[in-house]
Amino acid sequence: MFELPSGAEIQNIIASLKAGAGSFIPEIYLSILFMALILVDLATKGRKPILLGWLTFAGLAGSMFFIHQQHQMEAGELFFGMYVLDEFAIFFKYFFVVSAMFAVVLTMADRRFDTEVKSIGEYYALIVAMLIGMVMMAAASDLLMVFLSMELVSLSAYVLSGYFKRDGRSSEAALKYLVYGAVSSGLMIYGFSLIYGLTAQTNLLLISAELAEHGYDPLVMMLATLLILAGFGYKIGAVPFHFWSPDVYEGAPTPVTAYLSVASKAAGFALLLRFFYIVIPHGLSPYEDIAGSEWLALLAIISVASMIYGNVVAIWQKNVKRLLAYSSIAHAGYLLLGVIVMDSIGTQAVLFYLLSYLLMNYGAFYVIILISNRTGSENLDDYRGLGRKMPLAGAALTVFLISLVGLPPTVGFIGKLFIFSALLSKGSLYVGLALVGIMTSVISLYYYMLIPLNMFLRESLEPNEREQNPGLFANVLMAVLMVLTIWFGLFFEPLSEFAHYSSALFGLSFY
Amino acid sequence: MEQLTAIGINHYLTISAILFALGLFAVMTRRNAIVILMGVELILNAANINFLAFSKWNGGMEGVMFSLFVIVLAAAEAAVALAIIINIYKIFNTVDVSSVDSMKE
Amino acid sequence: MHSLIQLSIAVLLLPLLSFVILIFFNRRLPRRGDFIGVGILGTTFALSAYIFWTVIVEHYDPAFRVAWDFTWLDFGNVPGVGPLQVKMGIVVDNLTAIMLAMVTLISFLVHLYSTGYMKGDKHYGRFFAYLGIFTFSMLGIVLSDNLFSIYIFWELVGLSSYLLIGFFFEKESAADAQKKAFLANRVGDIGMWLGILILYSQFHTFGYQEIFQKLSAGEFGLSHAWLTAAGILLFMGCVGKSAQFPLHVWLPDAMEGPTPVSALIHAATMVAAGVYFVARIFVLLTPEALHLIAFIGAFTAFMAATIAITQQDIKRVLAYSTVSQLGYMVLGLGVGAYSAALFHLVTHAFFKACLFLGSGAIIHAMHHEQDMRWMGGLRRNMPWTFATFIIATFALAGLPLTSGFMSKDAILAGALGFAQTEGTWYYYLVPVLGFFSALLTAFYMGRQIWLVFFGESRTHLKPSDPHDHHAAHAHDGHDGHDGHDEEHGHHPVHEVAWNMRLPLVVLAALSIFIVYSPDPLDGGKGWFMKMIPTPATVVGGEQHGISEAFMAMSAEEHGTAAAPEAVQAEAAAAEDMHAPAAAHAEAVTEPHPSAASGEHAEGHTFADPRQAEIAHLTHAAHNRAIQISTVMVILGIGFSLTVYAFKVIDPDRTARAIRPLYLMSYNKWYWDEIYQATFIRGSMLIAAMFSWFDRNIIDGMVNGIATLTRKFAFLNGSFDKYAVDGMVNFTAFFVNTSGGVLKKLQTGKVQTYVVMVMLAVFGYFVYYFAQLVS
Amino acid sequence: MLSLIVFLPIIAGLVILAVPSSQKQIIRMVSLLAAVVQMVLAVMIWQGYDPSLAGITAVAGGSPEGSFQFIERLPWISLDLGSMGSMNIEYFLGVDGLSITMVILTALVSTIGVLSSWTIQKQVKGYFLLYNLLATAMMGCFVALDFFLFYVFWELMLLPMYFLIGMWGGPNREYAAIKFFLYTLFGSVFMLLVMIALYFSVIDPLTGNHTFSLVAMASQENYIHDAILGPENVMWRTVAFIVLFIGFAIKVPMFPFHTWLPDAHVEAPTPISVILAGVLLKLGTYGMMRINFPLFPEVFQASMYVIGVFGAINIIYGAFCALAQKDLKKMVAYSSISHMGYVLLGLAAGNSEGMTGALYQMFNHGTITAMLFLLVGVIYDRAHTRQIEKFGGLATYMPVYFGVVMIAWFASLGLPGLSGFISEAFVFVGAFSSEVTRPIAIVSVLGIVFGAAYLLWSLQRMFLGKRRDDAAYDLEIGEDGHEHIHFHDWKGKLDLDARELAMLVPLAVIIIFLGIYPMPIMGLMTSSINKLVQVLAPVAMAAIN
Repeated sequence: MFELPSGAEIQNIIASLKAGAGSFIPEIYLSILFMALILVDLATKGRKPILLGWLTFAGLAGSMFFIHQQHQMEAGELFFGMYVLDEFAIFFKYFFVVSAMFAVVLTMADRRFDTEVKSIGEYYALIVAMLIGMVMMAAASDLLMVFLSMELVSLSAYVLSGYFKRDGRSSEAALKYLVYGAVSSGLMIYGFSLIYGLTAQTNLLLISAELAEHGYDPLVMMLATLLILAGFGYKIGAVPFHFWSPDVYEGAPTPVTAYLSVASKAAGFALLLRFFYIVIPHGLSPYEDIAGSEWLALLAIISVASMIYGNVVAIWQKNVKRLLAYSSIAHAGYLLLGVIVMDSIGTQAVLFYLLSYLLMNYGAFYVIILISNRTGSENLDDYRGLGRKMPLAGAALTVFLISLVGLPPTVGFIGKLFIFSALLSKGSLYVGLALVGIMTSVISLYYYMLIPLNMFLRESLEPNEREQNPGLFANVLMAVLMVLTIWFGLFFEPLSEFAHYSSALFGLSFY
Repeated sequence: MEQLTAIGINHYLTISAILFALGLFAVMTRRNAIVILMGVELILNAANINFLAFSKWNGGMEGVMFSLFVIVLAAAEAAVALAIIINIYKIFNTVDVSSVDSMKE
Repeated sequence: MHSLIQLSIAVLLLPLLSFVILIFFNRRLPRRGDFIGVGILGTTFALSAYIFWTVIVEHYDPAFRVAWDFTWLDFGNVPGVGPLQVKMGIVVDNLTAIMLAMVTLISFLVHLYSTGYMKGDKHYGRFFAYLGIFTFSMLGIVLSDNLFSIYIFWELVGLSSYLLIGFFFEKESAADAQKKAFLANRVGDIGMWLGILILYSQFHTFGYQEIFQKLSAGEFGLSHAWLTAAGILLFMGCVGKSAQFPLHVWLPDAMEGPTPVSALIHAATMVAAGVYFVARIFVLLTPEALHLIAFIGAFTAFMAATIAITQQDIKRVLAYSTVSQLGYMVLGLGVGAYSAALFHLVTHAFFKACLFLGSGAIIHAMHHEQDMRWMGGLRRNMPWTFATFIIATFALAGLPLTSGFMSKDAILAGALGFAQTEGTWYYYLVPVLGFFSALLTAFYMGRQIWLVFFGESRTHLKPSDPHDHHAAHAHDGHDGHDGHDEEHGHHPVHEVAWNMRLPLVVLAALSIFIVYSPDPLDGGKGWFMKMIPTPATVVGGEQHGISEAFMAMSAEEHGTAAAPEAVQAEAAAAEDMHAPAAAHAEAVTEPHPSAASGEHAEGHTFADPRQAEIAHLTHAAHNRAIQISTVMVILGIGFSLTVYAFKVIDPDRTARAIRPLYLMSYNKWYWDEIYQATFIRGSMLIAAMFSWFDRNIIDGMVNGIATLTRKFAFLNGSFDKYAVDGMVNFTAFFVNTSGGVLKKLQTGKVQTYVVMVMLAVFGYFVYYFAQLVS
Repeated sequence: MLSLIVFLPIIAGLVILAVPSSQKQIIRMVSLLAAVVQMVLAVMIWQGYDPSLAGITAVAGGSPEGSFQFIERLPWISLDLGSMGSMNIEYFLGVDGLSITMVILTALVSTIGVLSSWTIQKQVKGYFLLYNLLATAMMGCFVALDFFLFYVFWELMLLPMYFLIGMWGGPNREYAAIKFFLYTLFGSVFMLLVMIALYFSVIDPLTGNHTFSLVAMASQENYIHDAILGPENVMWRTVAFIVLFIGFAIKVPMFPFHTWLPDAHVEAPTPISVILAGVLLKLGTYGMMRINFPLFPEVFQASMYVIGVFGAINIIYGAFCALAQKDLKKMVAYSSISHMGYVLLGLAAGNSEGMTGALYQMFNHGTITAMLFLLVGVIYDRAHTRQIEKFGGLATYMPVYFGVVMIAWFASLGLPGLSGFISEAFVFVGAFSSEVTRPIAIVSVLGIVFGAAYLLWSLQRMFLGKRRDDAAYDLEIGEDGHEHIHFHDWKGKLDLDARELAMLVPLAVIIIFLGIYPMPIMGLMTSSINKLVQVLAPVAMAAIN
């Protein structure tokens, strides 16, 4: 039954691997960086956390060069269909690398790392490991690759979120994340096995072709979909697969929270987009297909539930990180709206939204870290009167939050604009979803504004404290992020062109 | 009769489903973190059985490869998980996941 | 521009100048600038007199009319209408000339009088400023050539009235009265405004002349009822301003203002503006509207007269008499006695101003004592005042040889003629009420004269209660010249100075018959009635209530055949189309610009047969009216003498005997109380309700939604805690009972999460399965 | 020119940013300078404006030139959207008769607002930063002709307003600020959806692309037939109209969406109340005239009656609520609701008289209400209370203040000779002339009486009569023997001081002048209004022509 390959075949395989490796340089580079970081940490014995941080930062920045080179390469499959290279994947490579760089910067800014952990060594390495996983998630085109990359991300994330070993909440976060993640990936792999059973393929393109050609049992297909969705939904943090996220976001070190909420979520969406767009058999128009619309209905339910649940529950939060966790659930809902549209505008909208989310969410978490350095707390009540003591931080945080609400002239508004444009470009089909999105974003204003409300409208409990300057670097960074958030809200052409350019998925027929 | 006596794909799938259900049951009801991990292993192994069965009946190596990777990754996951659970034990003096609930709502 | 127009503009604007100068600079001017006010008004009067001389005396032309206007607002080329402009302008005709002269004369006299009366007041200069803006607004009403500007000036006189009533605003009663006056007027104004809107909506113009022309051309696109409504609504303005029932309540309270103001505004000019306005729009009033006007006027005249007989305050008696006399004028217009009503307007203005100024002199001399019960015997101390007062009283009561006799008689004759024309019995209520009011008028004026001027001084009888002291104190704003008001009761009473006497004399002189007519018995022979003829109506409509015989006669006389059936048919058709109505207008209501020039039985031709008949019968009723009214007046005076001079009847005992009637009169028919209980309380109640509604329901709804959202959020937030936990507990319970080991299983959070996911996944799967099966 | 007038305050804001926060006077002067220059620019635009050009829609062929004036049109964003063609957002400014009046009003009220802000002592720098941001956003809204740009400016107003109320407001400011924010955002987010839907439904005839240009949207022939808001899609057009209307109505504010207004006003500091009532409310009705009605004329035709009814409810309900208020500022706030009802009624009439009245009323209400709030602020500064029953007899002691109050109060109750009268009068003229709104006009006339009632009553209670025993001030006998009053902890002049007069007198002069001769402002708007009426009634017009 299983025959060994002949010599010529082996030669072919080796050639193909070599060719694939040429398109795999960023990942290889990052893997080397990962190992280098461990080595450097061993060499410095963890005594030079700043050096390590900057090294990571520089290393990540260097990877951009290799990623940039990939623009010249032709889109195609690598490693026997395990992996693809397309503009979509390149976009996410940039995205994740930038995310990781932000995470590094945030880590260096967070004073809790000085007190909570003795050695920061593996931390940066794990950030990079998670980055590799995510990069691969965005490019995986085989169920196996999907599973592997997701597990790589998950395992790194478990450790990262529990990185403050002596902090009970951090450990608790890790435990919950672990249990939840393990079960979810178990469900997903079970779903994969059903898909494999239906089609005898693990390659996404081949699965799609198989499904289109031979049809399928809708019940099994739906079960498989649901199970797979449990895995993906856990990554993007959408209702009802979101339960881990508030606890983990609250308990994990803040940079990790930010990293999870932006990068991990984006990775989930990369996977979701690729998986759903490619695997679902498409007719002329994706939403005319019966099975497809079933999936879409499912996604629509999840999306609506996420928007409502996330926004509504966030109102009650007293902890800023937890509040942002719920808000990130809601944002997953908005992003899903873009996925549901199932065309290039939708993809573009999702990509743009992710970009805007990257900017504003990291900005918000950065300010939260700065404030936490000062107050040692993320409780809303401790934000009272801070606007007066840290005016720039207050202003910046307000801008980021306004952007998260989606008010002009911020980049978050443009993100929502694209999402809703994508929905309405389908005529009256998705107006209902757009309405839900619109209404819940009004609700979101309320809780987002709780933070500026406490910072500016309320008096500090200790009124005599003087103004505190978080340092030149922090100020500059905050200002730059703030200006960027507004700048891209007004002149978003480069971002949206980039998103549009990157919305090309390999192997997708309906473009 | 032959269908009943000969072991067919449905047998595999049934076993797998039972394993899956048992795993889920363990995850949902057991308090001990280690037992929950074992439940997860059951789920993964249920999937493995599926993969192998489909691989045999559909003809192709993908399922086999898949299950190999799953086994490996399950081991890796167990390693990480045990580390975390040990840490939890250090802090909370328990491995009862239901008592680790300082963050809620 | 016609020189008269230029003069008129000067007449109009000079008082405004006075206002502007005085309001800003009175404190910097010597004597607070009163000479500016008096001087400007003197000039104004001189100019008006010149206009009067030119128009009425020198070059009388029945059709005299000069107008000038300018584009005030330009709406451009309005879709559906075409070029649309709103013009403002002034018009001078015979009526205007008379009114100008009258208003400026009285205003000038009041200015002069005020230099004495108001002397020493804290806001002496401001007072003249207010008089200036009032005169300006009043002249504006007189000169306006369109409804829009008349409305503007209408409200502006309302403002000046508001300011002047509340001149002593530190008194709560004055502040109440000014507010009441403004609001009551506003109620009337909105009616007037709606009337204007009805006309504008059809003609897209505010100008009288255009409206009348288009109306007579039958361009009114709405039904006859709308036109009647327009007339009645416009009349509502008059109801407010001329204090007709049911909006009469403000005028007596307005006596809180300084007495010269009462004379100028609330007796002579502003309140007559309502009558003037109705006269201006007389031609568009439909018969139905006129009927209503007649009844309102008659009722007001009667009601106010009954109230006046029991009032103790000298000014209040005069105030109610003003209301009553205004009722006569309105009645006159309503019955079609147009000239008579306007004649009465003018005569009343003079004699009532004289009475008010006279009462002001008395009050001034009595140190702000207004209650007639504590007066008496003043004829010896104040002979000038007494003489002029008595002349004016005769005029008001309608004794022969006075102006009032002629004008009131003309109105009553018109009322008789009207009743005869209409025929039905209830129309006789109008003249009956009129005559009876004449009796009452004579009675209460006789009472007043006697109480004030005859007998012995009763100053010492006045109980000195604290309330009284308070009232006196409230006046301290303007009696700086006698800064010892605590002794006011025991001061010798002197005649007032010349600047207050002169106006009295002039006004009394103008109350004598010879000024108006050579024949003391017939005003119709006088210049006024001749020069202000009844204008031709511009409305058609149902001609009900007119005897068929008269229709025939009318048809004969005019050589036109307008059968009632045809008229009605056309009027009905006019509701949706213009053309038939135009034909109708040609047949019946062709306006005659020179209507007054034609020589007819009464010196006029009448386009409207109904008006013609009324005029005809009025002429016939003239003598009978004279007889009845003279008898009534003599009866009234005689009765008052019986009671107060000869004391044959004790008024107090009589009052007790007819206590309900007495109380009703004394309490002004309880209108204030009724309004207080209904409209004012009602409004405040509604306001309170709305406010509550706003705070609790509307806001409550919003907050409720917010609360719900939060509650929902809470549910969600603790969904795990209660629902999910419960379910898990149940699962655990199930397991445990089967296992039989533990009573209670504490489930960990993470696991509930997993349960939740599984529930969702399988829930949807079951749902899908069910869908697939079905 | 328009860019300058829009962004001048922002530039001032940037300058302020560079000034150390201790230099309060410099910060104020910079803001004042910007406002004054803005006003000069507004006057220059006014002078250069040709009132014969109509605006509203493009001239034949689709070009806004020759219809709008002071046009500034630059491509801003041009995106390739693949299958949907390209997305074009323009930086497109221009004025016509609708906006020029509002530009003048905004410049005027902004300047007055800066003067009024002189009393702000807390965090001056932050205050003026936000104030200038607000000024830019308001001005931008009125001159933006690209829907996207309009929306950006529209939303940009919310945040500064939120902080200005929330940080410098009264005791209950948090509630008022968030209420304002949520309410207005609720209205505007739906606008976002309609904006997007319109974008996909409209083609700019000049370029053949989808466009956000309001000028293109105002011509019905530019709509794609089978688009979501295309001419045949009656249902969605109706929905879009209603949604837009609610969005704008919240800003007006129209019953039953008005409850944010009293709260916001009561809590807001005086200058912000002035801005809020003077300019922001106008944005609602301006939005209706610029966007809501001309884009969906047939729906407007069908809903005139309903709009009129809401206008009447506003008028009467607002007046009654004002009558019941004990807080002077709340009363003025409700009077705003009542007066904005006139605007709605005039718009509902759909004819030139009504619309002119409405637009003129917007201008007049801006000046009059600004004055009212300034006057409330004057007394609040002195007495630290606004309860009407805490005053009495003020006319005697503060005669100048009383004089100005009389002008403002009587302007507000629509006294002829003052500007408010003319606009209200023509609102009624228009509403009555239109057969649809005639019954509503008849009912609404009651508002004139009740408007007078609450104003006169408050006037009486506060200014006439004598001092009450529990008044917020003490009586004392001065050196000259006269009675004076004395407010606790008020050091300044008892009667109006020079700064207050500098704010109030120009407004009073404007109110009186425009009450006597309205053409300087009204003349600007007539051709645009006539054009608007034509656009709104295409069917009826076709029948007439």
